[in-house]
Amino acid sequence: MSDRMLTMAEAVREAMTIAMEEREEVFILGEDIGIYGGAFGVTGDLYHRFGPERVLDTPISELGIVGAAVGAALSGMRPIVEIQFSDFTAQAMDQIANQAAKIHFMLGGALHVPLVLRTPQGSGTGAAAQHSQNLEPWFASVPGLKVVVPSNPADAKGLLLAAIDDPNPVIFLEHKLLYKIPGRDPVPEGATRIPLGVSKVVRTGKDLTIVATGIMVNKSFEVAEKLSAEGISIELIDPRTISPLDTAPIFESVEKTGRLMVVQEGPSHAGYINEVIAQVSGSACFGNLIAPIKRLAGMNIPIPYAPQLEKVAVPQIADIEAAAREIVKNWR
Amino acid sequence: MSDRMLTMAEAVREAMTIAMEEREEVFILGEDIGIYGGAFGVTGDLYHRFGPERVLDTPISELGIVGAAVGAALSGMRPIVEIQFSDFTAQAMDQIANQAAKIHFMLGGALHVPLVLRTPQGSGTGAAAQHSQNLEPWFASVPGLKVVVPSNPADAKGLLLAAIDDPNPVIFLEHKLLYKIPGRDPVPEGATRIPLGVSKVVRTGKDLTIVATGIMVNKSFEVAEKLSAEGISIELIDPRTISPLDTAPIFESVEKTGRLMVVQEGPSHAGYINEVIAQVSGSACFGNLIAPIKRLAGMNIPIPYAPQLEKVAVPQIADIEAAAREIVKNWR
Amino acid sequence: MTANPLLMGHPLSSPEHAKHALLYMYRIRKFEEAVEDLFGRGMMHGTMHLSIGQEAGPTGACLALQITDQITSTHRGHGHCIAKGADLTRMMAELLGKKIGYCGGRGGSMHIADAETGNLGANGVVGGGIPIAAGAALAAKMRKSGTVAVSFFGDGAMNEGAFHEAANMAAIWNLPLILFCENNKYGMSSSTEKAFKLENLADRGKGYGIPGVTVDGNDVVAVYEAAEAAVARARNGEGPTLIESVTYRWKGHSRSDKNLYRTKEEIEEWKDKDPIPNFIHKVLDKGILTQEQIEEIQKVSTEQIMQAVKEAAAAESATPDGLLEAVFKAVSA
Amino acid sequence: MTANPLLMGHPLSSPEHAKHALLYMYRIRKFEEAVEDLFGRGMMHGTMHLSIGQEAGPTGACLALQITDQITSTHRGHGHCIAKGADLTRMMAELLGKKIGYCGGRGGSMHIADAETGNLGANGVVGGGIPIAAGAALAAKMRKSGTVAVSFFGDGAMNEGAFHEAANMAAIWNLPLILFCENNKYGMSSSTEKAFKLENLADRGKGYGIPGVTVDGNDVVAVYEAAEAAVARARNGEGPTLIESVTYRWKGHSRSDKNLYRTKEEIEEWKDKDPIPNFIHKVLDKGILTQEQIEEIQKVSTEQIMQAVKEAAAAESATPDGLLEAVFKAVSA
Ligand SMILES: Cc1ncc(C[n+]2csc(CCOP(=O)(O)OP(=O)(O)O)c2C)c(N)n1
Ligand SMILES: Cc1ncc(C[n+]2csc(CCOP(=O)(O)OP(=O)(O)O)c2C)c(N)n1
Ligand SMILES: [Mg+2]
Ligand SMILES: [Mg+2]
Repeated sequence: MSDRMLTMAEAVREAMTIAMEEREEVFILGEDIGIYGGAFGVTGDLYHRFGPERVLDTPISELGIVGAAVGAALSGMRPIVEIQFSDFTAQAMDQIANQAAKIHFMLGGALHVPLVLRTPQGSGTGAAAQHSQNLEPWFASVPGLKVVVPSNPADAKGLLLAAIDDPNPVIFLEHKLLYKIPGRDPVPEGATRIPLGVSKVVRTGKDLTIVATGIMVNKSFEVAEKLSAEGISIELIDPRTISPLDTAPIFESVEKTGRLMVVQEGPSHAGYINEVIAQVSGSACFGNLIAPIKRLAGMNIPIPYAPQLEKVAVPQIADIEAAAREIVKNWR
Repeated sequence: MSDRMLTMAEAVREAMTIAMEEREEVFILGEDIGIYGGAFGVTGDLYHRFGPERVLDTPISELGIVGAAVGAALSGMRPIVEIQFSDFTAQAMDQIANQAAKIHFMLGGALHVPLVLRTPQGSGTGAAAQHSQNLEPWFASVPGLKVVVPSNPADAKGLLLAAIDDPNPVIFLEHKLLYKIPGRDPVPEGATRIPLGVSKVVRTGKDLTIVATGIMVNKSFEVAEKLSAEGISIELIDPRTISPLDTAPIFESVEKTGRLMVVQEGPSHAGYINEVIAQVSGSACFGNLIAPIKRLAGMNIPIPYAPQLEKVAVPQIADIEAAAREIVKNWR
Repeated sequence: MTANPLLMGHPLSSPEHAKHALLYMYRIRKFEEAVEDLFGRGMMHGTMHLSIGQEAGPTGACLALQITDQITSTHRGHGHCIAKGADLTRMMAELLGKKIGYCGGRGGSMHIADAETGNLGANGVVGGGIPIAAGAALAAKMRKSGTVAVSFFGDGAMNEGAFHEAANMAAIWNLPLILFCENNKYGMSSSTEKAFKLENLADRGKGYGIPGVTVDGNDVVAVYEAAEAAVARARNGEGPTLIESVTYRWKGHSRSDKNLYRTKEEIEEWKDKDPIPNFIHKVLDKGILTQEQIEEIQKVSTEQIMQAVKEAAAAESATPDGLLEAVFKAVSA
Repeated sequence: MTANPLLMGHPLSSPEHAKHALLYMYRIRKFEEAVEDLFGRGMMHGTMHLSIGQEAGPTGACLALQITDQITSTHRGHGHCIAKGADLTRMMAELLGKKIGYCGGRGGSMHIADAETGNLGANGVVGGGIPIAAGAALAAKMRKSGTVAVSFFGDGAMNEGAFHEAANMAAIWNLPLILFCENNKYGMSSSTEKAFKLENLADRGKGYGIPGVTVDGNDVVAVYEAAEAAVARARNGEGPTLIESVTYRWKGHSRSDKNLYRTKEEIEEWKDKDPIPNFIHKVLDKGILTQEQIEEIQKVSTEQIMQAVKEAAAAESATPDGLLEAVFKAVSA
């Protein structure tokens, strides 16, 4: 295994490169993904490597782009759509939720839609309310979509390769703040897939289970490391795919720790982490809980602009730390 | 108090009539709401009563219509938009979630958007996957929207009047199957408002708390009546507004009964009822639970067409009954 | 007996072609009549959008298409489906919620697709199929398959953003796409006079640099000729064409329609422009078919529909088994 | 000292008008330069979309508007905001995340609105403001207020469904709306040559029955004249006009732009068409203003911006108190 440390942007680009080299049906379309290299630089030099047909710059037409990708997918291609900010999936929700997600089922299996929709999400860049959302509940609530939220470059690469292989539509949500930072683990060379729908136990522990995705995995990991010095042992689980959700490792962990905290950046109202809570609350491991389930989520507000406001709107490391300490100390 | 029994369609129409008589800023816009009277007959004769300007037939342009309503609302009007099927809010999600919901906050309070978006949702009419969804999680997960799900004509009237008064955008989700049936309670004459954000205890009981909205309230009520004969006493709570969610009566009830079942028609994945579960699981009443929380929701599939398939896709009275009986019997 | 769905060419170019055109128009007409009847007798579920009166559009357009060419269709999609060559029994079975139905009973009228005849599906969403067709055309261009895509949609659909975004992409990328607007004068209750400020909806093409043409959508010959020209352009890499095919829907929009937005006279006027006798006169005039041959075709079409209804009614009902697994296509290992 | 935001009329019609036009163009230019400088020094957060080079468009258009007329703006919205008469200090304070900022620090550059000057807001969503402006125009029509609405948007925005749906509604309802397209040749990296198959984007109006006009967007006089005619039409109940104002953005799209999609030569060419000297030559030629007066205006504008920066920088930072309550406007009892 190599010890290459890549950023998430590099890892995602590598996965797309491999997929495009493997199969000529794979192509990318989106706004400014060509010469510009993508608003977040993710497609980078792919335009120069694969040419303007396979790295297809589109007009500013999110609904049209996703629809075109659906049509191309129905015709044997494997499109990867980049939506410049996840906020603008709003424009394309019909094609995402009413077309792509339903076609296979609704048409009785006659056709399927091997489509990947990649899009950056999340706050932290001072781009305010229309450029900073975490919209997982929109996608996770629609049967027929697979929803992936990678938390690190190595996972991003393997999961994206699996997503491109998948015969179903996959929404791939990349946190902007992760693009430029290397992960903790090296990114293997080659075309290693990580199957969708398998949760990862990032760190084992016995006092508290934390379930987190995306950027909250990093933050929770830091907290876990820090608190282990205080004798608090945290088990950290990253579902990676939030739909379908692999609950078995979560249930197992809760059985062991008896305490559960779920963390997400997006606002709590109807947040996808509530699915984790609901599953646990309805399962047998519920009986093992010795503490109420702690939910740590963004404030129920649009993301504000000013840095001092933006910061309070989403869970920070200090918040996770305080919450973790409190659960473990208060519930014995 | 009168003892008029109206259908939901009549009650909604009455609320709109009163509001339009009260204030000239109120107007309705939507597809086929004029001479046609609305796809589900809700606007009925309002076109003839108020004229084509105030009951404004639009082209088939959901995004444009909602956007126009936002603009009109910003300019001092109080538009009521009808979207013909809630499924087609997908087309308008940018204006709903990125504009209407955020404007007041994002603009620092300078402007506000007194807009009501009414739309029929739900399955049961054989209209299949693109005409039968329950999309509450899309709206309930967006800070800045109020989301109302009336379960009966009397509530629908009072809540809609309050929604039209509200200075904020309100999504008003009407179940199609409720349109033509009268409620259990008479609908009061006149302009009586029911405040948004107040849960209603539909029926008191001591063995099991059921939280349900929309059409599931009726179904759960029937079950409660039936099981009371077997000595099972069910408390039924209808939040009516799912965002903001009034949890106090739910917590209180759970403290008393120790058992909770939440029921919704939509698929469970990331469903809005998970919010109820998450709130209870994180609250003090959690300690009073003697049974795992039972979640009864639609299957995680698109709504199928054939009646024999459509029926199994969403909870039926028998399912609620069986689940209720099981919880109470198994957990003592 | 089934007609050859692969037949291409001018409806007046041979007796075979004339027979095909007539047979398909009859099939559509009689299929819709059977559906109306089954609904009326409470044997069908859901809603229905009938295309009686509009048969010339899909029939003429599909005569210009190869079986490998792709189409996207609408809520009012039976005609497109039949004209592209779908199996009548499987269509009817779908409407009756049967296992052998095109969607196994999961989709119903608004979601019938047929991969074998290049039909990417009806669509319950107005305008929903248009960007999908653009994507099919994009794939055709990328793969140099030489196929074209035709998106059928109504006048009402032209006011959806989906139309706009797809039309522009097709224009700038010169996609092999035919934007086939069935202008039947109404989007539900909305007349084109109210919903557009255009004389001809084909003029909307001007906003994208797409040539537009308006044809008599009740004349299968005129429709064919326009479609053929557009297909030739598309196959030649010259890009999309917008065809406005002017027609009329005789029946209400769907079950719930009380026809309050139009007059009886208007409906009667259009019934006089029935595309079927319209075409029959032409072929008789030109001596391409005899009265007898025509009657035979009508008879055959009736039998075909009756047969389809019979087979469909007798088929096994769809069952709920496997619904959950049907959401995703299985990932092959 | 602030100029009168209510001034309306032809920029060459009087020294007052000429001064106003020049002052506002300078204000925009210098505001943007100050923003760029503050970003460069790490004192500003987020991103920035500068309208340097495009000053004539908003300035000319707003000279045709009353304060009660409404506008919707874009991500590149400082110019519209200033031209409509917003307070420079509150604008700058918003960008610096201050309490006195237009949004109290909650919105930033992309969300500044100003109810007092009829500015319904910048918008982070490309095309997002267009249907909103149509709604404002609809309200104006319903209330017979006599006001018009102007939607500013870029060339790129014209390919969004939002443009399409709004344009059609405005057309069929004869709304008092001006669709003001600032065609600066690029939507981020996408040139209009690639994103459109049209010579003039104004031709897109033809698809809706909306008159379209293309003007030199670097000539404040030409812009004013086109806007004035469109406003007159709109106030007269004759419906919307599409104005294509051809201009150029000197700076990158936003902070992250490396300008790979265009040449240095092209940028230089357009710098030669700078709208400010362009106008100065006109007013000098015609003897409307003297060189001294012009220098004075430039000086004043610089002082105004410096003053705004100073006041904004000194103002109290926004604090997180009350964020949760700020989501909804309180329901009055
Ligand atoms: C996005 C969307 N909006 C609204 C509807 C409801 N609806 C179904 S068909 C229809 C009218 C469509 O008119 P047109 O496109 O002219 O087709 P026609 O019915 O005349 O064949 C409407 C409004 C829908 N299905 N999808
Ligand atoms: C719906 C949407 N899609 C994409 C973006 C990202 N984006 C912001 S500005 C921009 C380019 C807009 O071009 P144009 O409308 O010509 O305005 P300009 O930037 O040239 O002023 C893009 C793609 C966005 N903000 N909103
Ligand atoms: Mg029509
Ligand atoms: Mg531009």
